[in-house]
Parts: sequence; structure tokens; C-alpha cells
Amino acid sequence: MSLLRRVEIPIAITIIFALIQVIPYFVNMGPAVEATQDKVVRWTLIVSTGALLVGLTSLLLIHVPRVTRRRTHWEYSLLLIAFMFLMTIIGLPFPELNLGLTGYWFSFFYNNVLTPLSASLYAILAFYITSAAYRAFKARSLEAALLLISGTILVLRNAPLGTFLIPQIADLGDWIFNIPNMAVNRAIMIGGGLGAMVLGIRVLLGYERGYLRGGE
Amino acid sequence: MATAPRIWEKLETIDARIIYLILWIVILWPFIYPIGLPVSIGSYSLAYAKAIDDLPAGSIVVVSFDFSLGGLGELYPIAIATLHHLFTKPVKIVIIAIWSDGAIVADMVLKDLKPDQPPYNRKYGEDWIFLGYAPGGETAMAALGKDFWSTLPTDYYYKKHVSTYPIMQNLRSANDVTLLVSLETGTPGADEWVRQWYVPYKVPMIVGCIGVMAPTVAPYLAGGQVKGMLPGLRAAAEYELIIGRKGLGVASADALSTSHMVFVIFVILGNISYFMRRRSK
Amino acid sequence: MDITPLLSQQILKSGRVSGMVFLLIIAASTAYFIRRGKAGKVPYLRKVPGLDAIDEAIGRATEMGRPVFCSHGIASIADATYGPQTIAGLSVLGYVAQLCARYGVRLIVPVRQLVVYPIAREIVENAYRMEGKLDQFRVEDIVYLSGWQFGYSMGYMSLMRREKAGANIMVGGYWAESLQLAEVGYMVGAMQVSGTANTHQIPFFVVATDYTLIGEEIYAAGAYLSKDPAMIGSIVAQDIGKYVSIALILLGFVLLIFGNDYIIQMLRW
Amino acid sequence: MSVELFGVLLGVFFTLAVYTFLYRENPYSRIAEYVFIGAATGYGIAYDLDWLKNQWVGTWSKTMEDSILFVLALLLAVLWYFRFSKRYFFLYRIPLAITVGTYIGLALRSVVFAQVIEQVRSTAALKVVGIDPWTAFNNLVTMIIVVCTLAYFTFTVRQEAAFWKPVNKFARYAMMIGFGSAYGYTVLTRMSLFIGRVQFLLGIPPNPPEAKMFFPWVALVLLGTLLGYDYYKKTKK
Repeated sequence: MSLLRRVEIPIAITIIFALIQVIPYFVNMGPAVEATQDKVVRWTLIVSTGALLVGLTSLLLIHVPRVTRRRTHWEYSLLLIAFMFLMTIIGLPFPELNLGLTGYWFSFFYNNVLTPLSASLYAILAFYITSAAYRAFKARSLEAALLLISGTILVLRNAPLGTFLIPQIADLGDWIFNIPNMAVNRAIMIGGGLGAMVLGIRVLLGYERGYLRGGE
Repeated sequence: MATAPRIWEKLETIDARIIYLILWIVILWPFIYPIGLPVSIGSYSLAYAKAIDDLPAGSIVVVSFDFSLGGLGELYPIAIATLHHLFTKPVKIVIIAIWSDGAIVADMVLKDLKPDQPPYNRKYGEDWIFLGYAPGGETAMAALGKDFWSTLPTDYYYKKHVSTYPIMQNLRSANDVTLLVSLETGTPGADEWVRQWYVPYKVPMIVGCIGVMAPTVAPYLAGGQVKGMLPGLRAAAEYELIIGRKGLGVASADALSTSHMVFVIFVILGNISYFMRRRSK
Repeated sequence: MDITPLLSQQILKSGRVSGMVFLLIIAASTAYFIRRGKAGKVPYLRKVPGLDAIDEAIGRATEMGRPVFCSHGIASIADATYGPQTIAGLSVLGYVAQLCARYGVRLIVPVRQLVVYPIAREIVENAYRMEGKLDQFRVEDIVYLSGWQFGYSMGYMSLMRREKAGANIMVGGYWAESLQLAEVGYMVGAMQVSGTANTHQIPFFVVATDYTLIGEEIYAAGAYLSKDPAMIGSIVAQDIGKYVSIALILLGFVLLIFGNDYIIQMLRW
Repeated sequence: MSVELFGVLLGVFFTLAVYTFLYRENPYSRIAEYVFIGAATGYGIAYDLDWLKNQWVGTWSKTMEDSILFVLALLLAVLWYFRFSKRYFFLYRIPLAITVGTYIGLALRSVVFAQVIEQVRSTAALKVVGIDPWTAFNNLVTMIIVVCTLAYFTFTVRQEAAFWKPVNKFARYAMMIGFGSAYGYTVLTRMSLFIGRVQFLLGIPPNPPEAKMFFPWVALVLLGTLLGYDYYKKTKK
């Protein structure tokens, strides 16, 4: 067991599994190797489902004591646990028992609880995008002014009324969006790609241990 | 004048909840009392409609639902209008989903549209088919491109093997597809379709997406990989006007105008108060 | 250079050679500059204001007696495209946790991905251990919120309101929740440092937070904050990649003016 | 009340409960939050179990060898759980290392093409001769912005030479214009999504028309209780 404790073991595993994906991608090793590659990815997915256990346990570790010790908001924690088990049970993969993802009750809760909650939360951004613009779209400097102006042009461009009042704004808005915005995104994407590559190499070299921090 | 600066100061640090309330009002209002503000039609929407209009009879069109319920607000009217447009053309339509929820959404849209009833009267399995969800994201797209039958072996409604349907006889790989329609909200979406279908098979695409995704699709429009794009609800309204079937898009146009105008007014107000306060200092 | 024999013998794969060469250049320069850094030749490193602001944010939260929030985005580490952003965020978390342990300020880490949860926990626990304050480590402050994007963001927002966040540090892959978190963070008066490589979300962070790390800056963050010479060395490789990219763009662009598309063809190999 | 109708009522309640969060954190928004987190986690578990079952039935149960691999994967998956063990916690690093390794590998090979090679190539391929002047101008602008922005982010060069100042300024201005436009564009999506919720509340098809019936009452109850409570607290002070 003491050997397994060493942080070199997981690093070695990391490297091996990474190279399985990288090398045959560039160097031709035949279809058999490529099939194995794909299989390893699917196999890894199965391994990673185990993290479910951790998440489930950690949620329960937080909320069960809250309920049993009647801490503040324990009623809500109870609600959380109840809904978690409810969804799990009605979603168990046994269609014979009318359970599972296509079962009646699972669809009922999916459509009437999860969907409205998720969609409403997503849509709350309409409010935040307005309040953030109200406080931050201010011409404090030339840079801030550029941000403000291009933002406002695009808003006017997308409002049906905006293009009706100022037809030229459609072309101007599209230009800003397709030329400077696209070019900036492209540069940031290249830089980001390079950063991700260097980070990946650091992981393979065993330097980036953020995810394995600790060790003995 | 001690009071004037105070007004500006107050306006600058206005309680965000007042902004929220105003936004609620200006969006609810036009649905209760429609105004009928005008909508002008853009080139992207025209190109999108043209791509469908130009389809030769008998072509195979694949419509992919690459979004979940969260994207319905913008993509529902686009999906309805697109499928309506397609079902009125003499083309074969194959509906798939790359997002797991996409199948649920597609089912919803199809139930609303009822392609097998008038005015469409299109026969399931012959004129159109719904194959459901292909898991695996980008990998699934690649697999579909290579071999449709083995990637989606059964259809969604009857779980029968695809070989039993006449429409599938002429569809084995992406080479048999005349047009791909991706209705998307993100990853996997248009980017991945271009990589997996346009690059190797040169399948022309049109994309209906939520507004935020427009910048990621725009380069493909310029590059010619994507022939037309409908970004968001505004484009949905434009498209509905083009095909002459007013729906949710047109109905929402007023609310879009009012909410956007209020946004602009807020930004202007914020700047006026900022400068007035700075000047008074 | 002619690479047809390699392709015709099918040793290398057509269309992938350019990528392989680029990857090899990056890998070799990363390894080389790490070695150089180890040998004590630390390269000059410009200031990244967003990263320096992390100290200030934590200091301010400590003074106010309010907790620090630190998150690493919502991407899974098990993701072919966005996984590296999470790793970058976790490196920042390691640094933040260390400072929080040192100053004795409460650290709350909202987590969305199950796979990442145990890692985040270990990182924080270990930071407290290294500062000799393991007794102050609170497991329940590493909060698994929800696998659903907006379940996560709702939980995160409520937590910030309930606990009155003093600082909110968000580095990693963020999507639509970026603005929700940033706005609520602002409303509760937290100093906010953000960073993501998701280009479409950067504008919201720039507008709504105090400091934003843009794109590649997040990948350099771990090395920058660690002050480890070997790690700092590796940042040079990022720059070398940029030089190569700029050179290819300029060269290709100029050659194309004269009707020569060699560079563009080369990038298709 | 039929089950379907009750479903619509639930939908209206949860929609409005979320929006009470705009006013302040309150018991309704808290109910929405905890129910959402609980239900979403349950959904995730159900979803993964379904996926595992399909994997087994569809792929891994076909041959003996694959079955063994599947069981091995499950055994490794259980190792995650050792995160909670004080003695054997390090065992969880094995599944972690497998996961990270595979995906770092996938990332390395995909990022280099999607984010670097393709972007560099499409920038280098921008033409300025033999096309109309407007496109040529746009292509030139695009190229310059890409190069300047890339240069702006260099970490390890002392940017002292005279040319750096205009380059950096230009890059920053371009970025601000780009960010502004992306922000402005997104307003459309965000408003549209909220418009979608309003359509639900107003029962506009395809949404169930019954929602219209519940909307004013639920809104009245939620707002009334919240405002009433706050007013009561204020006057008591």
C-alpha cells in the first residue's frame, strides 16, 4: 500500500492514458489501435460515473446532519433530500415498472418542476444584463466609451424598432460584430488554445499537480 | 442648487429592483396590449429561407435538435417555422437530436405541428422520420456522417429498425444529405457539425441558434460553410414574415423592441447622471 | 520540405501533421524552459493585474470579516475541450486556499462537477494542512451544489447573499451563469476577480467584475501565483506558440498577396 | 384538480418563486433553490444509471472480454468513494488519474487543431488582392487585430520598444469594441428567454393555456406575503 500512496503512481497513469489518446491520433498504427482508443474513452466514462457516489455522499453529509440537528433552514434541506430520492427512484431504469427517464412521473416532474426552474433561472439574466449595463456602461474613459458605444449599437441593431428607425444601424452593427468582435475572439481563442496546450504538457510532465495536490 | 446633484446621485445609485420592475412591465405590456411595431428583414434570414426554397424535389434534409428545453424561448418559433417550411416542400426530412433533451423538444415541436395531418399530409417513414437521440456529442456526429444506420438503428416512435422505412433506403451516410439544419444553443452544435460534416463531406448547412451563438456561426457564414442563419427571436420573426406564417416570433417582436429600447434608455440615463454628478463636483 | 513519403507509407496521418508539429514545438519548449527555470534562469514576467488583485480581494474580505468565495468554473475535468480551464481554476484555488488559511478567513468553494468535488476538497484541505491550520478546515464549506448549470448558479447566488461574500474569485470555464454570479457578487459588495477562456463570456466578466483574466491568462495563473521558477519558465512556451502563430499569419498573409499559398497549404498537412 | 392542471400550477409557482429572488433572498426562492438542487441531483443519478444500463446492454455485455472490462471499470469507479476514508483516501486518485489522463490527451489533440491551427490558417488565408476593396479592407483589419491582440498578451517580453505602445492601445480598443458588441448582442438572447417565460405565464401556445389562470393569483400571493412581511417588520421597528 505504501507504494500506492506515492503521487508518482497517479501521474504515471495520467501520462499513459493521455498518450493513448495522443500518439495514435497522429501516427498511423492501424485501425485496431484506433478502435482501442475509442474504447478507452468509453471505458473511462464508466470509471468516472463513480464520482456520483462522492457527490451523493457529500450532499447527504451536508444536509442530513442539518435535518437531524435541526440547524437553520433544516426544513429546506429535508425538501432537498426528499426531491433527490424522489427523482432517483422514479427515474430508476426499469421501464417495465413505468419508471425511468421516459416514465410518466419522471416526465411529470421534469416538465413541471425542473424545466420551469431551469428556464426561469436562465431567463433571470435579462434582468442582470440590464442592471450590469446600467452601472458599468459609463463613458469613464475612452476604452469604456468604446465598450458602451458598440454595445448600444448592437442593442439597437437587434431591436426590430431600432433597425426600423435607423436602417443603417443593421450594417454597422453587423460590421462591428463580424470584424472586430470576430477578430478579437479569434486571437483570444488562439492564445487560449496555446495556454491549454502548455497546461496539458505541464500535467504530462508531472508539474501541474493542482489536481493531485498533496501527496505525501 | 444643492438638490440637483442629489437627483443625479440618486439616479446613479438607483435600486436595481426598480430596473427589474420596469423590465417586467415593458415585456408584459405588449403581450396584453399589442403595439405592432415594425420589423425589417435581414440578409441572413433571407439566405436561410432561400436555402430551403432552393432544395430540389426529393432531397434529403437532416434537421438536428441540438438544444435542451432551456433554449425553447428562442428556438421553438424557429423550429416550428423551419419544419413548417420544410414540410410544405417536396423533400424528405430526417429529424435527429444530438442533445439528450433535444429528442424531447423535437417530439414537442412535432406534436404541435402534426406533419401527418392537413395541411401537410406527409407520411411518416416515407416523407419524414424521427430517429431520436444519438448519444456521444461530436463523436455521434462523426459516426452519423460515416454510417447512419448503425448509429441510429431504430426510430423514436416505434423503435423499429431503420431498414424497414422507405425514407431510410437512400440515406446511409452524410454523402446522401442535401442540407443539414442545426438548431443549436452551444456545444455540441454548429462548430462540431462543420468539423464533422462540412469538412469531410461538404454537406451545406443552415443554422438556427440562440442570439449568443451568432458570433460563433458568423465566421462560417463568411466562409461559406453555413448558408444561412437565424440568430434568435428577432430572426424568427423575420423568417415568419418571409414564409408568411406569423407565429410566436412575430408576436414577440413588440416585447423585443420595448425591452431593448428600455435597455438603451437605461444606459443613456446612467451616463447622463454620471456626467451631471461629475460636473457638479 | 516534402512529407509525401511519410504520408504515402501511412506512418503519419494526412491533415494532422501540422498539428503534430505544432504540439511538438510547444511540448519541447515547455520542457526546455521548465528545465532552464529549474536551473535558476527565471524569465521576466509581466504583471497580470487580475492575479495580483487576488491578494487584495482576500485581504479586503479578511478586514471586513466576510468569507471568500472561490470557484473553478462549471466544466468537468473530464472534458476534452474545457477540462484544462478547470485545472487552471483549481491551481488558483490552491493559492487562494493557502492565503485564506494564513489569514484565517473563511473560504467557500461552490462545486458543480462531481468528478471535481473530491479534488477541490483535497486542495483546500491540503492548503490548510500546509499552513498548520487543519483544525480550521471546514468540509461543509466545499459545497457540491448541483450538476445542473442553473441549479449550481442559484445555489451559488443564494450562498453569496446569505453569507455576505467579501470576495468572489472565479477562474475557469463559465457559461451563462457568469453574469448571474458577477451581478449578485457585486450586489453583496464582494470584490471580484474573474477569468475564463470562453470567449463569449469574457464580455460579461469584463463589464461586471473588478478584474478579469482574459483567455490564456488563466492558464498562466497557476504558474504565476506559484512563483516556482520551473512553472514560470513554462509560460515562455505560451509566448513561443504566439510568436509561431504570428509569424505564420504574417508570412501566409504576405505570401498570399503575391499569389503564393504555401503556408496555408502547409497548415493543411 | 387534475394532475395535469396541478403540474401547470407547480410550473407557475416555481417560475415566480425564482423571480422573487430579484426582490431579495426569501423562503420562496429558497424552496425553489433546494427543490431544484435536490431534483436535479436525482435527475443526474437517474440519468447516469440509465446510461450505465444502456452501456451494459448495448455494448459491454456482448463478449466475455468486454464484460470483464466493464466490471473492472465499475470496481475502479468505486475507488472514488475512498475519498471519504482517512486511511485509504489516496486510492481515489487512480480513477481520477485515468479520467484526467484520457481527457488531457483528448484536449491536447483537439485544441491544437480547433483553437490554434484552424484559426491561424483562416487568418493567414485572408486575401487583400483580387477581391473587392471593402472585403480587402475588412480582411486587413481582421488580420491586424488578430496579430496585435496576440502580441498584447505576451507574458515574458519587456514591452519597452516604441512600437509596443500603439500596438497595445490598438489591441485594447479592439477588445473593448468586440466585448461591447458581444454584450449587446447577448441582450437579445436574454430578453428572448425571459419573453419565453412571460409567454408561459400568460399561457400563450405552445404553453398550457391554464397558466394564465394561475399567474395573477400566485403572483399576488407571493408578492403580497413578501411585501406585507417587510412592511410589517418596518412598522414594528
